[in-house]
Amino acid sequence: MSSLLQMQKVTVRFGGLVAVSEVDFHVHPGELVGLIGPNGAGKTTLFNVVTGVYAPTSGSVQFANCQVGGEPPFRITARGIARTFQNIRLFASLSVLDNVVSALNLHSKNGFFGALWRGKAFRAEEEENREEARKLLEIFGLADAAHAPCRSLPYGDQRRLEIVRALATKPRLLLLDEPAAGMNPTEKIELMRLIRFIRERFGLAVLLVEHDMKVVMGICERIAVLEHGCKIAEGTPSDIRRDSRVIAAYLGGEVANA
Amino acid sequence: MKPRILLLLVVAAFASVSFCFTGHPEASWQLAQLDDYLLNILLMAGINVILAVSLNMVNGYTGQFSLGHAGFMAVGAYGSAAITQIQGKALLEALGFLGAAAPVVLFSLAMLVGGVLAALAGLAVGLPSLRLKGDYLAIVTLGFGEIIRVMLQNTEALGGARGLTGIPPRTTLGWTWAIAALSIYCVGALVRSTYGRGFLAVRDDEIAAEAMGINTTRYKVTAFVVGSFFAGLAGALYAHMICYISPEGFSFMKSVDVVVMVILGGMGSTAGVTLAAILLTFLNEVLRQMQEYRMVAFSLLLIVLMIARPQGLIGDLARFLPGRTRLKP
Amino acid sequence: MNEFLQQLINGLSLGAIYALIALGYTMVYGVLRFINFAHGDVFMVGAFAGLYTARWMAPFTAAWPQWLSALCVLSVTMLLCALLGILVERLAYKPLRERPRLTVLITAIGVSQLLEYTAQLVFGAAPRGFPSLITTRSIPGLGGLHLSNIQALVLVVSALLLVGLHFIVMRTRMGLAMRAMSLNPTAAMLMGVNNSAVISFTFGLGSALAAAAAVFYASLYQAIDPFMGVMPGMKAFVAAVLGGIGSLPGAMAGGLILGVLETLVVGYSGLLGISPGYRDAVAFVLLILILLFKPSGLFGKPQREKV
Amino acid sequence: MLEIDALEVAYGSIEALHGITLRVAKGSIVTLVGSNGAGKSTTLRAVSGLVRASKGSVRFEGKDITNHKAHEIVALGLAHVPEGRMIFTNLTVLENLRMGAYLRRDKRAIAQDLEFVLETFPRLRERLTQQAGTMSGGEQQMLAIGRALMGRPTCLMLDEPSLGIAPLLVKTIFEKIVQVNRELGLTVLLVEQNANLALEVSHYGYVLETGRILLEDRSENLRSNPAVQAAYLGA
Repeated sequence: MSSLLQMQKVTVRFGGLVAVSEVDFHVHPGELVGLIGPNGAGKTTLFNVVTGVYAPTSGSVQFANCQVGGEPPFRITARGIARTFQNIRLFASLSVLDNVVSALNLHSKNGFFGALWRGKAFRAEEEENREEARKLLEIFGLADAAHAPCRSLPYGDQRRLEIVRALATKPRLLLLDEPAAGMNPTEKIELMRLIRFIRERFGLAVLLVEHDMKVVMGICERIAVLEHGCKIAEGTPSDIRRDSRVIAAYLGGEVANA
Repeated sequence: MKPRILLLLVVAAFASVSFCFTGHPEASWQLAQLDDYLLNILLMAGINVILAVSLNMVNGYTGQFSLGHAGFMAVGAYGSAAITQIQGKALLEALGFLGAAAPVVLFSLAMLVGGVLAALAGLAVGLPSLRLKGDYLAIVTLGFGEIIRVMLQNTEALGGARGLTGIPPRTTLGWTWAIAALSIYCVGALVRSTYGRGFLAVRDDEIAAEAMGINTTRYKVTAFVVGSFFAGLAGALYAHMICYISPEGFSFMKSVDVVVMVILGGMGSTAGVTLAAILLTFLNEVLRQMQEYRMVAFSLLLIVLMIARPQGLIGDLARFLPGRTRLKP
Repeated sequence: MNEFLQQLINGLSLGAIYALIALGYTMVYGVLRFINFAHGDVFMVGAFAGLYTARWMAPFTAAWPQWLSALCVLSVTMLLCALLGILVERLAYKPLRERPRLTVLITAIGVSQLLEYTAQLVFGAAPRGFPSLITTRSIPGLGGLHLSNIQALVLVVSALLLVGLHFIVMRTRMGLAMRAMSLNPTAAMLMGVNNSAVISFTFGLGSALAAAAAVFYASLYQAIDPFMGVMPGMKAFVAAVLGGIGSLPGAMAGGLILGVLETLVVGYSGLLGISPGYRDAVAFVLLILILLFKPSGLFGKPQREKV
Repeated sequence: MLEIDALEVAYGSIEALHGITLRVAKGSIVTLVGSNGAGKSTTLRAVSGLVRASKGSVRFEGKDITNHKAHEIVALGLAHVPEGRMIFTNLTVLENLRMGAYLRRDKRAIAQDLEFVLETFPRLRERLTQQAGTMSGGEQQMLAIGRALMGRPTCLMLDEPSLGIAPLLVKTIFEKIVQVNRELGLTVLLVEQNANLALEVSHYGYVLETGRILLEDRSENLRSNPAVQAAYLGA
């Protein structure tokens, strides 16, 4: 099976600091993959390379057989990679619905002149976009709040809205940056169910950066472990749990609890 | 359906009104019969509305902070004056076959040239400024505005520091307010669409906007180009209203005046900044006798406003106007 | 060659003045992360304060040696401006501590205009002469070069002020607190740093340096007016950005570089084929170039936004 | 030692705390648990003067410190290790530790305390001259705690010391917290996501939910409370 995302020998350097060093990594279509490691291990950096926030210093990043390393984020999103953020980044002055609509921009045909002329095709598409956004919100139980300002949503709903907004770009790979941060165990279980549901319903691959071992071990089919910018292990959750390097470097005695 | 009707109305008003009220100073039905003083205030108010609404496109809706609006206005003023004053005679002769309509056609052309030149200047400023944010961007736009001013000062063909005199009086109430309406329509129409949500997304969170597939660079440049196009038109109207322009009139102070209108009206509220522009124009006239105290009072007002009501004085009121979805700053 | 050296001397004395003003921008930016737009106008007030101080002190200091009375004028002016700087911060900026930077920037524009127009109201719009605190003489024995004693003093006293500033920032507790605040204000507060005191001190220090610059500037050019602070203020800001905003050595270097560059452009405008009127554009062109190619400046550290 | 009564805090129009009342006894470790947005960090920030309380009071060793300035509160011996550590990244480890003793002038005692901190966290000694920002998250957390200890506080507030740190180091850090509590008699108020761990080391615990206190009890009782187990311990 060919990979959806394929990273080869990716290195990222900031000045003298090597944040990610020669990492090989891949995600197959429809796969659920986790990326773990202590803070400063390079997870977020790697994530930012995939989404185009940083360009790799060396190495190649391929998505659906195209070289994407170094492309700007908006183009990478257009290719089918969407993401959420560790610290929620919704568009604060927009309503819940408009947050989703803004992400539909990518696949809209009407641009500058369409918006000025406001012709038939334009109005049809506007209606279509609103309808589509509403449908997405409905799937995630947010339709009732469609016209509320997004900041008025409770924390958990804001996280979900961020996922909805990412899905509106019609991705084939969804990147979730610490989605369980700040959730209690009940919410975490709910989140795990949600991630599985998204994968089935939208048929996409999910890459997860997460600290919470229970979440990562619970839903990921494959896990990669980073430390000091290097990949020190990769395998199924049970492989990772038993990997001596991972235990020494990261899990310590906690593994029994996880 | 509604917006298009509005657009048609605007265009119709633009064509008929402007044509009627130019060219024949003797015509008894001309609005210039209005008290000259009042007419001037009304013209200035319209020009200020265009300036404030267009700056709001950049500062309010797209979240970029430009302090160089007077520079774009200058480009429009000088660009249009180059057509009607410097090249005016020759061009009027060439348009002679149009008869009485020739000056009006020439003026339209001049405005268009002024607007397009300003838009190009906006492109030139917008492109390199994209790597900057917030206060740095403010300073760079200020710098661009000053560079434009210094260049005009040193260009003898455009009158240098002495300025340009003898610009034909062509600006009418019709032209001014039709263009003001056009600017309000354009900014409103742009923002209220799926495409236009991109401007607001860029303002709220650039990184997230980019991650949603929004080409933030393109949006920011577009905002600058649209904003400076209308600033250019305002400059053209201004030049053909007072018939004399000099680089000093387009200094950093003028940019600050427009910023004050936008802030008073509430950033990101077209209705608010329109009202603020009109209000400040009139206030300016009322306080003209107390010129020296006026500026002290305005600067104090700005400081107090920022401390007490940074969302602007009028922005909240605009919520009660019909048909506007208010956007929080 | 001689002409070039002459330009260099003129440029350096102008540059020293820019450097003194630039330090105020950079220090305030360091602790508060905002551009104090009104800083150039504090400089202007400094010039008027110098004028009135000199007049007021003249009867008392008539019998003193010139250097002593000049020093007195300089110190009193610096003190007055330090108070003004602290006052402005307390009244206008302090209520905005937690607000977005742009709100503060706009307020600063308001403060700038308030100072300008109030000065216009009080002192009149027409330029005023500035008294010679020290009789101008040319320093002999430099070949064909012209170096006035005022220029020399400007350079020497500026250098002394810079050394003093360096000592305050690097060796005193207040300096340590300033550095800690510029790195992480919250953490500094949790270490027991009184942030309001540090901010006041920073404003006072920066304003005092601007006042010194104003006395030098007015002594060199001998005319002052309510809008004289606008251009030097903006140019000093450019100098601060050129050096890397937040960096003290950067502000000094930036000021000197800008002063020399500007003087050279005017001096060689014929050779460059441009009008000397482009003098004021030099700083802005430079600003745009730096921000495009090295936004962190010569001495600044690049910053990445966290995602 | 620390008494918080009916404390309310609002960010703009959004209320973060709706009347929190809690007590921290001298020499004890007290923990606040709850999910994100429950108001745990806000409580600490209000106590240390980083945010203003709109209502209620905070008393420290009998003295009212409600809405006092942060630097005055530190001077009383109430130290706060903030969330995200907030070390001075561009300063060296030693300079960071010296900043911790900013308010003190007794050179000899400072030297002693430095020695104690370096004994407690040997890793810091190895890195004394290194720029603090280049250390790992766990080491930075140790530095942040060490820095707070340099002020010789009588009460230490810790905000999420385990956040983003390898599980391996989390254990060490919690051991150190218990150690300083025992050896110095230091009172500790601990805010922690990892409720399991927090309730294990603490004597008394409060459970916060959306700005209110839901439950309070001795830590071992909370750990065996089925409701807490279900919601926070993931049993």
